[in-house]
Amino acid sequence: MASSIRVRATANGDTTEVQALIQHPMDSGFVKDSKGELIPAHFIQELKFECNGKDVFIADWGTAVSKDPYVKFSFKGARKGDDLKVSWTDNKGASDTTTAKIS
Amino acid sequence: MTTTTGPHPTRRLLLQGAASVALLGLGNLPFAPARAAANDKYPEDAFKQKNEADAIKALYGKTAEPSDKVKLDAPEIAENGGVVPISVTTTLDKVTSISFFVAENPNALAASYRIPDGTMPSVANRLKMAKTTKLTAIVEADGKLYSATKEVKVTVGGCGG
Amino acid sequence: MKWSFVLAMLLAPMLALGLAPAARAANEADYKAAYAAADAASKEAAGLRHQWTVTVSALAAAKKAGDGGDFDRAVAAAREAEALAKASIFQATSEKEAWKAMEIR
Amino acid sequence: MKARSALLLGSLGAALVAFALTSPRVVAADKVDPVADAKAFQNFFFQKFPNVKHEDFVNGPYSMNADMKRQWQEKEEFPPYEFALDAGKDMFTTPFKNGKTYADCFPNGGIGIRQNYPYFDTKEGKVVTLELALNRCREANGEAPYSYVKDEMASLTAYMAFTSRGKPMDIKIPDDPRALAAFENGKRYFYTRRGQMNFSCASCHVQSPGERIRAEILAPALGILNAMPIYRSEWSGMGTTSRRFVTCNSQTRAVPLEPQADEYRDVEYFLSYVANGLPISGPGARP
Repeated sequence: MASSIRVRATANGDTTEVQALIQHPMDSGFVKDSKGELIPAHFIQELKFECNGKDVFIADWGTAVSKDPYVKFSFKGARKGDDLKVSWTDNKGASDTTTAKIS
Repeated sequence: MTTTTGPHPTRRLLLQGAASVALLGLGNLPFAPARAAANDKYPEDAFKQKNEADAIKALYGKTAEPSDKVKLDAPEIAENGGVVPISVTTTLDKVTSISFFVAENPNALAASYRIPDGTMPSVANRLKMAKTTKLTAIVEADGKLYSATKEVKVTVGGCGG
Repeated sequence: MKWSFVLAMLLAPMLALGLAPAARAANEADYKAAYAAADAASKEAAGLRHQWTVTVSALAAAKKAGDGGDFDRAVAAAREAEALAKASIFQATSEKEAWKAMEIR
Repeated sequence: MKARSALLLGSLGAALVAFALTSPRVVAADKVDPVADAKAFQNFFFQKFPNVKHEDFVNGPYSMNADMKRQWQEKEEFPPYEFALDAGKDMFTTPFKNGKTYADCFPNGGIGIRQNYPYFDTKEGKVVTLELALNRCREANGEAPYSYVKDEMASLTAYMAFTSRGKPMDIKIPDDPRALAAFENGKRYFYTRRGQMNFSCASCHVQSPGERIRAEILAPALGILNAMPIYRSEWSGMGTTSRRFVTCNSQTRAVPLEPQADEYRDVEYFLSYVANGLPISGPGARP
């Protein structure tokens, strides 16, 4: 199954810009379905980015992050070709991880 | 649509907000040691807080002061409350944490980011907003909290059905 | 002008209430008749492919109230459904030509 | 007696003349002229919004409002329809049980052809839309058809639209009275008021594009289908043309027709034809 994480990491000079889009319902637990029952909360709680063995960005997410969440940040100290490991865990304990090459 | 309140009431809200936070801060100083930086594990408690002041206290244990060095970019009218593109950047240095608070949401704290050194102090993301609300971004730089606030109008679309 | 307008607005509802005949409670026969009329009009509107969603829901409300024995509410809902269906039929027939007025030429 | 009949003839003659004078357009309207209609339609929008670049009209509400355009451009950096696009690409290349794929049903293997849909099928004597053709391809290969309003169909049309991005819309009307009738029927549907709100498509998309309807900005009718299928934040999911027509109907409190009903096929034919020359911009992201 293709990973739920789409990552784009582009380095220019010493700064690498990272964009990630993750396929996840991000149900807040406050929304009712068509039959009127509450859809239980199901959302990513932690999203971690590691490069060259060091955490470069950690997101702690609540119920207000949009469906198919997107995040953009940039960091220094990486070069073209380095590996960027991305992993998330949600409130149900599910998780996914992927590794992208910095282009 | 109800006409939105003019600028002075939001300042009044801010003052009330700041005042109540200060009081709270004073109130619990003796028994709850103020935690310095955002701790390294998932701030479960902060995400449970209903209003903004409690969430800020639970996450950082101290109060923030508005600063024009924190640039918050959010739409004036959200095209849709489910997907609101928001980003923040700052010229402050030694930034260790950036967080977003949506006052009118069921839980105020929306997202919090830990910024290790070497990572630029700016984040873009897409958040959900229940209704027209005050949006606050807080940056923790060198142990102190700086904030920026913006109002985002949110309503449903279409002609109703 | 303003005063007379306000006066008229005040008088009209009072007059209407006073004049309305003391309606006796509707019974099943009234409901059946009213529902049949509404249903016929609704089917015609659907046939013209110009049905309104509010007609369908008013008809459903009438049936629900009727099945539940609340014939007053059932007759009222059936009459409303019939009126809505007739309005949509009028819309369908008048639009047969009226649409040309908006056409970009 | 003679006087009375002369009087009668005279009044009849006058009535006829009056009729001819008052409605020259009515006489001309009977002859359907799609080319003139398309020119008039496009000029209406080019004059109403002189500083909107012609090809920008396909971006719907974002061609009308700068703040909305900025929110859109931020979304387009990593658009929410990315997943539907990838799913559509996989589905397009995954063979059916009988070994064939969608590529076998479509000219040029289905790549870069979206701008020619919908087309008028002279054998069937009706308009055939891309969504209908996809389901017919599935049925022809022993597969169950997809719902017209759900994600699978949207993923397929998203991929096919993506392969045509930038190509000008190129809808043809054969010299066949039934094709002209379908075009006219689509035009009539577009301008006909319906639902308790008593709106026609034109009430919003011709009379007040660029204005707000609560949180949303109304898109201009010109090029309104060029971005289909669209990921709508409102639905937090993909939407096909069929889903858009059905939901628009229920918003005006009109009971929607079944997806791919003749009227919907014809109005898609009309709207696509009058947008000839404007680029395909699908799949799109919308509020």
